[in-house]
Amino acid sequence: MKNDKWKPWALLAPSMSAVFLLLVIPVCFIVVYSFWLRAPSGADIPAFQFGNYAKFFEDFFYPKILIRTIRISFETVILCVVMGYVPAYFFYRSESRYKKIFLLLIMLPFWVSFIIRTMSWINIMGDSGLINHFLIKIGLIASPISMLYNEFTVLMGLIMYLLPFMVLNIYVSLEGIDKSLLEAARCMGCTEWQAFREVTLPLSLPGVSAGCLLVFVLTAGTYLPPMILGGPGNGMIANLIFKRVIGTLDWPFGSAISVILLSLLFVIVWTYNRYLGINQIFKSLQGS
Amino acid sequence: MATGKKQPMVAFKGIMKRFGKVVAVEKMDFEIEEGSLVTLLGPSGCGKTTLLRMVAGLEEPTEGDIFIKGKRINDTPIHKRNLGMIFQNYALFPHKTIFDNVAFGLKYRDVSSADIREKVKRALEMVRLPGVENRMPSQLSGGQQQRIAMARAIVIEPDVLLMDEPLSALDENLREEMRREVDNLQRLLGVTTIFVTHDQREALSMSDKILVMKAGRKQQEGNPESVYNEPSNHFVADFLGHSNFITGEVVDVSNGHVNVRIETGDVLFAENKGGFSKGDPVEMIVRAQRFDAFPREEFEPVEGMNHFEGRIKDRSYMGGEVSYFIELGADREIHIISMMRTRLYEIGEAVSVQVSPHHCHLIHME
Amino acid sequence: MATGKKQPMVAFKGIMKRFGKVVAVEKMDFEIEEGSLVTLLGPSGCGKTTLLRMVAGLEEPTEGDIFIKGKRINDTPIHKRNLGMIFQNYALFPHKTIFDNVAFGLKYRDVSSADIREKVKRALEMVRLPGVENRMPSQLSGGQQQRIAMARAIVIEPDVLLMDEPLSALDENLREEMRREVDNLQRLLGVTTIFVTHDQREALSMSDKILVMKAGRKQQEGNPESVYNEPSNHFVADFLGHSNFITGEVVDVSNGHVNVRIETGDVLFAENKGGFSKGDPVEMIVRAQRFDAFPREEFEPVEGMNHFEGRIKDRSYMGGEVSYFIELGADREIHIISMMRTRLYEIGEAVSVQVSPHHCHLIHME
Amino acid sequence: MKQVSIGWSLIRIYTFLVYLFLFAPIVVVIVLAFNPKQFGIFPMEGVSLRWFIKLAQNESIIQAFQNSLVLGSLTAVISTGIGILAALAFIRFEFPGKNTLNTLLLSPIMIPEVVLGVALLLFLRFLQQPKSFALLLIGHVVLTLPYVLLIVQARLVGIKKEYEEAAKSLGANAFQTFREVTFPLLLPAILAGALFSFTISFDDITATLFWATAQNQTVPVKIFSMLRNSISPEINALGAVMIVLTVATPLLAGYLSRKFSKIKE
Amino acid sequence: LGLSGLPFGNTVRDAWAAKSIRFDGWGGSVSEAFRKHAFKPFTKATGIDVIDGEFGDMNSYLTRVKASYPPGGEFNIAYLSAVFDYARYVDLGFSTVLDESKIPNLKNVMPSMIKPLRDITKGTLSAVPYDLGQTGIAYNTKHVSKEKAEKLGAALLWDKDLKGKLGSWEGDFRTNMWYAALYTGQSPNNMTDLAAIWAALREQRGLMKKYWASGAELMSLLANEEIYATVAWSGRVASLQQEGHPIGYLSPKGTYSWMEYQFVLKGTDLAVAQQLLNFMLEPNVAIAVAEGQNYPPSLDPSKVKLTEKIKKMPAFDPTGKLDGYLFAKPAYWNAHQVEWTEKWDRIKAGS
Ligand SMILES: Nc1ncnc2c1ncn2[C@@H]1O[C@H](COP(=O)(O)OP(=O)(O)OP(=O)(O)O)[C@@H](O)[C@H]1O
Ligand SMILES: Nc1ncnc2c1ncn2[C@@H]1O[C@H](COP(=O)(O)OP(=O)(O)OP(=O)(O)O)[C@@H](O)[C@H]1O
Ligand SMILES: NCCCCN
Ligand SMILES: [Mg+2]
Ligand SMILES: [Mg+2]
Repeated sequence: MKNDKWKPWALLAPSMSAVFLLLVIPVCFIVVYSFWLRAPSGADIPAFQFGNYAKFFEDFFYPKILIRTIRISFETVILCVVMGYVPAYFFYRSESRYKKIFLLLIMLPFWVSFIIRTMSWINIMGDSGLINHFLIKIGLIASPISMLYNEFTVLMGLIMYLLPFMVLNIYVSLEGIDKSLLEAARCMGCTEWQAFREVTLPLSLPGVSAGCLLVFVLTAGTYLPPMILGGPGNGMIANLIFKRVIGTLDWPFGSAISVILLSLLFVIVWTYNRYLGINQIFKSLQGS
Repeated sequence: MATGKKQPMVAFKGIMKRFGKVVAVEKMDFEIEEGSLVTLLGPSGCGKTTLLRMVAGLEEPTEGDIFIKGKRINDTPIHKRNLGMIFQNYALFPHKTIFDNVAFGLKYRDVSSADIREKVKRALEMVRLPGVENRMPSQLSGGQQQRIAMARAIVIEPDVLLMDEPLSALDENLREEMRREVDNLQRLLGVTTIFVTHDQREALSMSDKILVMKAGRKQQEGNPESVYNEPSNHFVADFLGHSNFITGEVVDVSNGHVNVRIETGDVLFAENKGGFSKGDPVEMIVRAQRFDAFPREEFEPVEGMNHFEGRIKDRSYMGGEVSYFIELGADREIHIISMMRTRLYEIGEAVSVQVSPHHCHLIHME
Repeated sequence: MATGKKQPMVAFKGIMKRFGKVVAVEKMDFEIEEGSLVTLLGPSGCGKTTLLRMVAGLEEPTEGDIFIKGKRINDTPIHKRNLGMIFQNYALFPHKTIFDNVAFGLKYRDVSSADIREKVKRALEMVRLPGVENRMPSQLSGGQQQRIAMARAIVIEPDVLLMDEPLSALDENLREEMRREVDNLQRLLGVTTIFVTHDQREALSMSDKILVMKAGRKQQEGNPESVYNEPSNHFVADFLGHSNFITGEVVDVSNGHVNVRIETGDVLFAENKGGFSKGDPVEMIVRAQRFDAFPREEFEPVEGMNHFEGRIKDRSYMGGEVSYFIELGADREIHIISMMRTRLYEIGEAVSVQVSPHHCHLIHME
Repeated sequence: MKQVSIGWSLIRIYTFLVYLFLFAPIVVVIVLAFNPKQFGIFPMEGVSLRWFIKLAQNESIIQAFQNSLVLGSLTAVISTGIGILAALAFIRFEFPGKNTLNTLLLSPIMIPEVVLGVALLLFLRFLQQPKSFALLLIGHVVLTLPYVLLIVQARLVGIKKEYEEAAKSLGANAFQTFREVTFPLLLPAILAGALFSFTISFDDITATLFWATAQNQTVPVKIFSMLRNSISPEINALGAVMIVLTVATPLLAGYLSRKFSKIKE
Repeated sequence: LGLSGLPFGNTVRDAWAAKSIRFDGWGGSVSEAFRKHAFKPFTKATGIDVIDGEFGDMNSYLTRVKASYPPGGEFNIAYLSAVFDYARYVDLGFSTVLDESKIPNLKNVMPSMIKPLRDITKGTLSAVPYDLGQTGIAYNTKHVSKEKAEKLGAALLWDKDLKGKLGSWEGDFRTNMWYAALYTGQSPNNMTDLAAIWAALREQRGLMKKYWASGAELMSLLANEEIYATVAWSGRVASLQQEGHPIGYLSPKGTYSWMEYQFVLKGTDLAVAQQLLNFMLEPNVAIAVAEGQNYPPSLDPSKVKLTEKIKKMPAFDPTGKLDGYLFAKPAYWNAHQVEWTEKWDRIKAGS
């Protein structure tokens, strides 16, 4: 009783050491590495210089990828909202006995390997995939049309990955809306649609924005969908990092790009937290 | 109408509501006069909320019809019924200012924005919260929020005001204060009101008429005095106030009085309000507050009053009042509540208890 | 002990608790006699729970010492203090059977399993729930769960029983019943008990001694009658019961009586219990139940009693009692509660109100 | 309020389409796993178990499966274990810097895995340490910890302190209290957390690609490298096996835990 | 905590090292050939397991090697391609010195293949040459006639009629620049007009369906008729032809040739490695593997009798002298590798 100030620290010790060892220190290390030089053979030379950053901004090539990443992230966010709001609303309002099962189903993709779901779009949209096969079969087209390896397919892959996050966030905030608010609005003369617009929609916005942040951050950091479903011109910043680190062995430059990506995300998350609070996100993840 | 009777503001005709297998409200007929405040009272789950929500249009009756101003409204959609509803948790829109909350209903009612401003202002004055227009609901206390909910409901000049346990989220002191305010406001506006509660004090102190319900069925309807003093059955008597139930048999009936022999062998008198006849098994209901207790040695029986002898078995000091459990012998005990003016009786002390036949209410054994 | 005074079971010496900047309990000295039931009473946030939890060892005092049976226990860990604790929400282990719940404390006390079975059985009988050993807590009603919590706490024969608002989760009727049972059980076992509540009725009806607190400070301690009838300050009077506060000035002091001129100009009499002298500004406290109201025309003043004239401004029917607000003129209003024996007074009716000087309690103006 | 309006029907159709979108890839994988053809996707020319048989004979894939299972299970156990401790610290204690540390432990959700993968790679290289299974394991623990923490914390908040206090007042010491009261009450969350971390670990590709040694390649990494050779029925078959495995496990576990908690509450 | 993981990691690795050796190769049908004809028999004969991994391009593999510590602790034998990579691995310090006396079968290998390696490692060997191959042009004979292909040569890869049906290898700037050089009439080992090369590659990008990432993907794209023409590895084309796909192979003048070798990485248990290499160079084994992967072996045709099938493979040199073969010059290509990788990457990504 007398002095249990040490107790929480003892409880935190294992998790904190794991996170320090595998997250904090390595991330600091990226920063250090981003100032290093790289020899033509691929060896890295400790140094302190800004060449890697300068290289990133020296012409428009890399910033363009950064901008593309931000653009695709925004597109994904918007599409996820558009595609996710209605199902979330459906769960919220449904009085069906199967509501629980529907909800479980939307969670199901979480349990199915991301890479498998992504690559399966090739099964669907490839030249001999489901859609082309179907279109040829019904005689609409004679030879397969190319649908794969462009930004559209990248977006499909991203949405498929991130949509459940958005749906859950929105659903959780919808569930948090006191149903009597709707009833109050109806009693005061609103039609269902007006009540939705005046009450449900604005009150679900915290969930929508939490979902947006999560989707944005996750999109900005993914590289599988562009890699598997994208063409060479659809790469995002994470692909660039991957390529620089794995493909061209340029670790210092890869580190610098990582630092740039991290800074971007940090600014976004920090701003969001500042004005909206980050807790909503965790709320919905808990729910799942 | 032909009979010259005033048309009721709200009328239920054979109304019934079933949820799956649960019958929430059993076939019920009931009328509410214009301008009156009617309370639906009963234990939890007895169907009060369901009944109220059927008026609002938030539930659909399984059977029967509901009329407002003589017009059947079963099929009128919610937003076309002109009702004000007040919820237990206030249900203020948390994302709108107080002004927008109060003005909400007016927006759908063809009111010019100048008029809206005027009406909102008046409504806020009425609930004694002028000048809070620009605050958010979260910046107000519970009691203030409840008042805003009132303002929001009355500003649309509803035909009927519906309140579902509007005060139960408030703490005791505030509840009493708000009870007075709601009451005053309702009388001031003269708006027909249906008020749901399971708090008997609320019901007794505010209502023009009380509808006591149990398990979806109407038990009694009437003004507070009649429901309290002349409960129509054991349930009502037990639910309202502290009652003593004494079973016995009518042994004599004479000019407006009934003589009842109770289990202890004593014969008690009661007024005959119900047409009892000799031999009827009856239950005599006496409110705990109606007894007077006297120290045995000081007691002088009064002609025409009922009296018992007993011993204090248990007592409970409640400051203003004292509650005694008095053992009459033979396992019978009565509960009396007396305003403490002199000294307390001690446990074990011999007392005499007296009650006027006027306060002995008889009902037929169920 | 040298003084021959019985050693208190629990004693607080200069106890104080600070949470960051909030002082939850301000330096307090207080003693609890063995076998007595002491209630900590006060508004929300006044430090009742904190005080109780310091006894239990769930909070550490910032300053001061706590003694149980004369032994300083500040540094004894919780599980080594032999205490029974009962929580507002029962805190029965939801994953254990009733038997395992009640037997829980015995497992850590070197009791053979045969004895455990025996003791659990007896404890369950004591709380009048024999035979529920194999059920889960969720299969019992709220009141039954509360009883199991009692059984679990008393089965270990604790030195002190600590209860933090144990009845407040129950509904009104059940609460009253449980109140009687807890009281009986405590007296039967003779276990020293500290009982936290903010319900004055609970405190008044159960306690041997009441400690009234406000903002972490002791306001008054004493038995229920003294606390109710002789509140030591405005706060205590206001917190307990319905009080009327009448400010005035002492104009005369004579053989045990004080004459007080109040704002309306009337002069009222009160008993002099506090050593008041002429010119003192005082507050007169009169309980709402202590007034009698009469129809104006029937009223005959009694020598030595205080009386006012007024008009019924508002009334509230409560079944057993009626609460009236009576306007005395000049913006003064008094609140009286009377047991309704005859007819109700109507709003606006002229009445005379009378109160005995014995019931007029004076305190010095704060 | 009746739900027969046109609006509601549209909502249902819309929802159905979204489901179609989400499930089409999964269904297609399972169907195509039985495609006997080597090249080309559709049309299917009959049904065959050929690729499953091929899989069963592919030792490196079976090895990868074993690796994934071991890794996933260990991750689940460790992550849940230290997650419970951390959750206890955050929910049951007050201490300076609590919010910051909580955010820190949750931050792996927000940091791109590519960056994490690269970071660790560089760090190891700097330390001149070999990659190892242990490291991969801790890496997965860090990745899954936020989820465990969120789930366990949420439940712990719901377990009233009073239960623990009651146990202590009755004479149980801190450890006995945890064993007898906190742990059993936390069990559903623990199971959920363990399950979550198992699946995340089992499915992780991005970071694993950086961290896995040649000897402990996992199934997703295997699939990833197979994918460089383009889609094939063999990958579909492997995908189908993965799907069945990862979907059946949580469903079964969910069913069991519901049965458990029914007894509890 | 992390340190506590180390002993465990080491133990596991040691346990592996004791009875296994790791081999990383080009995947797909190539891997299958090795597994079937070399590794399984080797394991059967010696009890030593061969763990075979795969990679799709040279850089990502090098990264993995570079990231592993100690080098070769994780990776042992790499099936590398072209001499410039031998130079890179040596530069990065991954080389070993093989005890040639433990690899008696080395005597059957063409001297012309050993020499370039010895030149780099100053007389010693860190690898044994294993086969020869070419990156030529594959085309679908149903859609592109033989005449047209022969006529266009390298220009087939720039044929506008094949827009959306062309492919190329994503993972290597050399292959792409090589054919751009041929297309623009320059010598691949001495490109003078780089601007023209980049312009050609940009032009080609617009015609491209997909840049493939591995040999297996190359095969699948061709077999599925997703693309009709692409640069292609000769062995893979031969495999497709044997499976009956209508794929033609074209090796225009200046076709990109390379030799492949088994590189032993620093830190490897040399005794085991040498035992495996010697086994793989056993004529019957080497011939079986060659037939499986369709690349002619490094065996000197003048010393060992080879099969008819091998003699028909592209890149087969009956003289064993490799005189007419055009290889990439290690010094030239390695000197520009950082710059050109970057440039190629940008062009691919649309700049
Ligand atoms: N939506 C519903 N679905 C199923 N049963 C319901 C529903 N609403 C109410 N019930 C049931 O109908 C009965 C009456 O419920 P109602 O809410 O009207 O009671 P109440 O008198 O308002 O109770 P309380 O005082 O607890 O609010 C209860 O048995 C309840 O369980
Ligand atoms: N753990 C804590 N940390 C900080 N402040 C606390 C803590 N516990 C109590 N307090 C503060 O101490 C004061 C006393 O609280 P306590 O819970 O003892 O009041 P209480 O009388 O039991 O109130 P209630 O009737 O609402 O239960 C309050 O101001 C409360 O906010
Ligand atoms: N075996 C494939 C080699 C490719 C070389 N550039
Ligand atoms: Mg209700
Ligand atoms: Mg408290």
